[in-house]
Amino acid sequence: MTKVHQDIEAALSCVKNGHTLMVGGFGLIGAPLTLIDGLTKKDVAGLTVISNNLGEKGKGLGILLSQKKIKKAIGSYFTSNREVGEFYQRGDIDLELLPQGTLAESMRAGGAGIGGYYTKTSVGTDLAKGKEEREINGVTYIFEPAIRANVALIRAWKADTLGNLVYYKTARNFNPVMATAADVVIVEVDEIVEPGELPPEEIVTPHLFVDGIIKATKILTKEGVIDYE
Amino acid sequence: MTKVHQDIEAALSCVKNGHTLMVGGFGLIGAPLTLIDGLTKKDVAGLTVISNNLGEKGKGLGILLSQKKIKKAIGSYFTSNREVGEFYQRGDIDLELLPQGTLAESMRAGGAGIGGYYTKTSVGTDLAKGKEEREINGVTYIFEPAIRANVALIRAWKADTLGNLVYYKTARNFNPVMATAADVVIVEVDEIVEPGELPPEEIVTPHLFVDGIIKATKILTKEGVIDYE
Amino acid sequence: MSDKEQMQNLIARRAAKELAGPSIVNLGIGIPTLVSKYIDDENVFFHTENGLLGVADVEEDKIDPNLVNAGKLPVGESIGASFFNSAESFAMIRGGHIDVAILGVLQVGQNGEIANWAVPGKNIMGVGGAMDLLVGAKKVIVTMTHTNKEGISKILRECTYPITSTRSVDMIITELAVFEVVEKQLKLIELMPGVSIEEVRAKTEADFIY
Amino acid sequence: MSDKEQMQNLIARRAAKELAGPSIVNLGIGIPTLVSKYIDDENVFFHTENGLLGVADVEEDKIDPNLVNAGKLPVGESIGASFFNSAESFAMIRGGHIDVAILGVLQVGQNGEIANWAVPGKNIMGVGGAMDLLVGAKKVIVTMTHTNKEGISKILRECTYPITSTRSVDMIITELAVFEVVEKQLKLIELMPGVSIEEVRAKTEADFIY
Repeated sequence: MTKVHQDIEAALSCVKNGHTLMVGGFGLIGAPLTLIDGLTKKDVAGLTVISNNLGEKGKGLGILLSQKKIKKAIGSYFTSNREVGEFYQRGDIDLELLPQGTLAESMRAGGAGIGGYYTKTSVGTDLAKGKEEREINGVTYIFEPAIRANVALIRAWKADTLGNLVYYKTARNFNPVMATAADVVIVEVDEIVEPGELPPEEIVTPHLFVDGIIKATKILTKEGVIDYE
Repeated sequence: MTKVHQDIEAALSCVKNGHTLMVGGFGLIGAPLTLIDGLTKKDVAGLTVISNNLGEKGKGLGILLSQKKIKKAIGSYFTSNREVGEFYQRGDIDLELLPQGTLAESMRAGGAGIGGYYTKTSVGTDLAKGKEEREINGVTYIFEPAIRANVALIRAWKADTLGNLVYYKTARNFNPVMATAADVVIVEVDEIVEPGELPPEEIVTPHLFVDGIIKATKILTKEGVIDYE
Repeated sequence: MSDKEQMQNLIARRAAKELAGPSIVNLGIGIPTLVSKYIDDENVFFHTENGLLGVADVEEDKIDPNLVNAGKLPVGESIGASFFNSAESFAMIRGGHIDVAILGVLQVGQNGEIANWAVPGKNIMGVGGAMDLLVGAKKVIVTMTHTNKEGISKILRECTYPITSTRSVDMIITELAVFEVVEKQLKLIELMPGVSIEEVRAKTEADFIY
Repeated sequence: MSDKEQMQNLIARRAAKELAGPSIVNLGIGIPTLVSKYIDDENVFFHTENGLLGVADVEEDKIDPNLVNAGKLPVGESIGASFFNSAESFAMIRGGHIDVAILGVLQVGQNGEIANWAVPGKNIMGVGGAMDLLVGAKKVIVTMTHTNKEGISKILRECTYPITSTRSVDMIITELAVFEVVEKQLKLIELMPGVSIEEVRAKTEADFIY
């Protein structure tokens, strides 16, 4: 058995029209740039994308947006891509804005078999409108439901061939959480190693969360995203 | 500033009568044996102890029970210490039994600013009696409130002097979760190292969770618990 | 091996046949622990709820007191193993990331519900991870002796002890037979070697399809 | 430095005086980012919600594109730093593990409530971690220019933009003055060098105690 894919089409064969996708990254940092690039070349439509933001205009998920493959986005900070606003004005995209901590926590709940939870965050603000309030020990919370996806596309630093993952610096961000909360999890990595090379105490994402692995060919550098062979 | 305590009395000065304590460990594995031993020598009473179990008779938390310092225990498996049953029969201790996953999740919620959450676990069983049910997307869940403590006593493998922690094998168990969910967190460790010696990507408990550190003098071996200088 | 051990190993060996990689398997205390001995598929990975994926057997001279399974018995770690905390471990269980759980029980009802954590009239003292595994594992297999020490059926019309979950298990393996649970009904799918259907009927209180 | 940069640095330097170790501090985007320049206390640790405790300055030639703060600007890591995921990072924030958050705002009301994420009439497009920091940090300090580009007070009787939280901030630092929020009322506690109380009154719409 191997989870390692040799080509991007095979890695992305799990993505179907109308799917909900989680896509890792904080902006371009830690985003699965290779898998996103593959999506821009794949004939797929009507996607719901759960990601902190939709990249920048013409970069990362921004390309997918321009291609009108995204019908809905759930995230915390769409401001980084001004094209999102233009699409929204024209009614070409649905948006669901969540506080960044709520976004992360709802995914964690989805991956952990928790149906929903109560958070203090956003109580009394416009983002809590229509949400159920509950007082617990004298503090007001709102209910937030768990979030799951059909497919999570994430990025890690190293994977062993079983699918154990470790992450690099702040490129970790949403990736380990998304790895827990989707039916199928595909990861792109800088390096693929043999089982045993990642010390058991240092593994961040155990292999039971990971379904497919591909070597990254798009790399974020100081000068921008480059192709890497 | 140093968080490192030289003597056990100073490390335990934060524990007061009537406090709720979280105590790490799965049985004796990963239990803070040195801090527990310190508690058996401290004049303190009326404690509520949150821990997976209450050690074994005459070992670990079992000693504290025999000394009648524990008025209530919250855990998932008291069966390992038959004295717990005797105390319970006589009305000398209150018990709250939670499924192990619910115990861990409620502590995580307490440390994460979550007021409570919905879990499928125990729905329809005696342990769900009196608990609120809620259907979410066609699945029945029960509500569980977050748990916090005044003090958490935990065990790790290595600490740097800032309080960053890493754990050893299955001695990790409840310790990292408890580190997040108490007002004061005291850790005993096998080894204290300088900041920078634990790689930033490998730290399991960042130092912001840790208030006090002490070198362990009680060690679990194949032959049982021994004193170590 | 004593007769009891032989019986336990018979059940464990049969349970092992149900496991094929790739899969993530959680083994309970007692007979389930024996199952791993009979697995020779490197893509069957054992999870233990106290925080390890990649449980392996350990030789006597390599025992580490801080490396144990959920029964607090010494184990080893396989190549590619990982450690995690209790909240993460049960997030895996509840979150549907465990393919198969193999559990011991006190009783099974003919609807497939089990009782394995409490006995009426005794203090309710321990539950551990049983309820989490029942709601979370994709498939649950029960391994058990068919009758208790008094020779009375443990496969009942209805559990008389407190149930562990309203979720029915998927399969029951005893020293006499193998049952599947289909739409909350027991279906005998296999007799163990040398066992007659009459013997199973005589020792089973529950109704079952055959 | 431009006049604007000088003003921003004046505010940041004053905010830095509020920080003494041991403490865990989260710095927002804009003026707050400048605060770390003025901290020389090794027990003040900077947290950034994208997953790093131990944010440090970075030299131009050591920039790593995968090491950034919440504003996606390149940073360094201090000795003893640690990385964690977004759920863990916000668990720290909501769970009360951050001592001080320093934030920029669009408006402050005289009850200490702030607005810093949305403008009426524009699409509501981004909120980031602001709401989490407001409910979670033990102390919240606002650093801001006293007036907007048109010279109009940003410290108002009531926020006209959507509020970020019903929790009042604890302190407001501008280029003109420092206010504490006491029982949902503004209290001027300090005039910046060369600033008169008349100037503050003239440029502040909100009522405040002095």
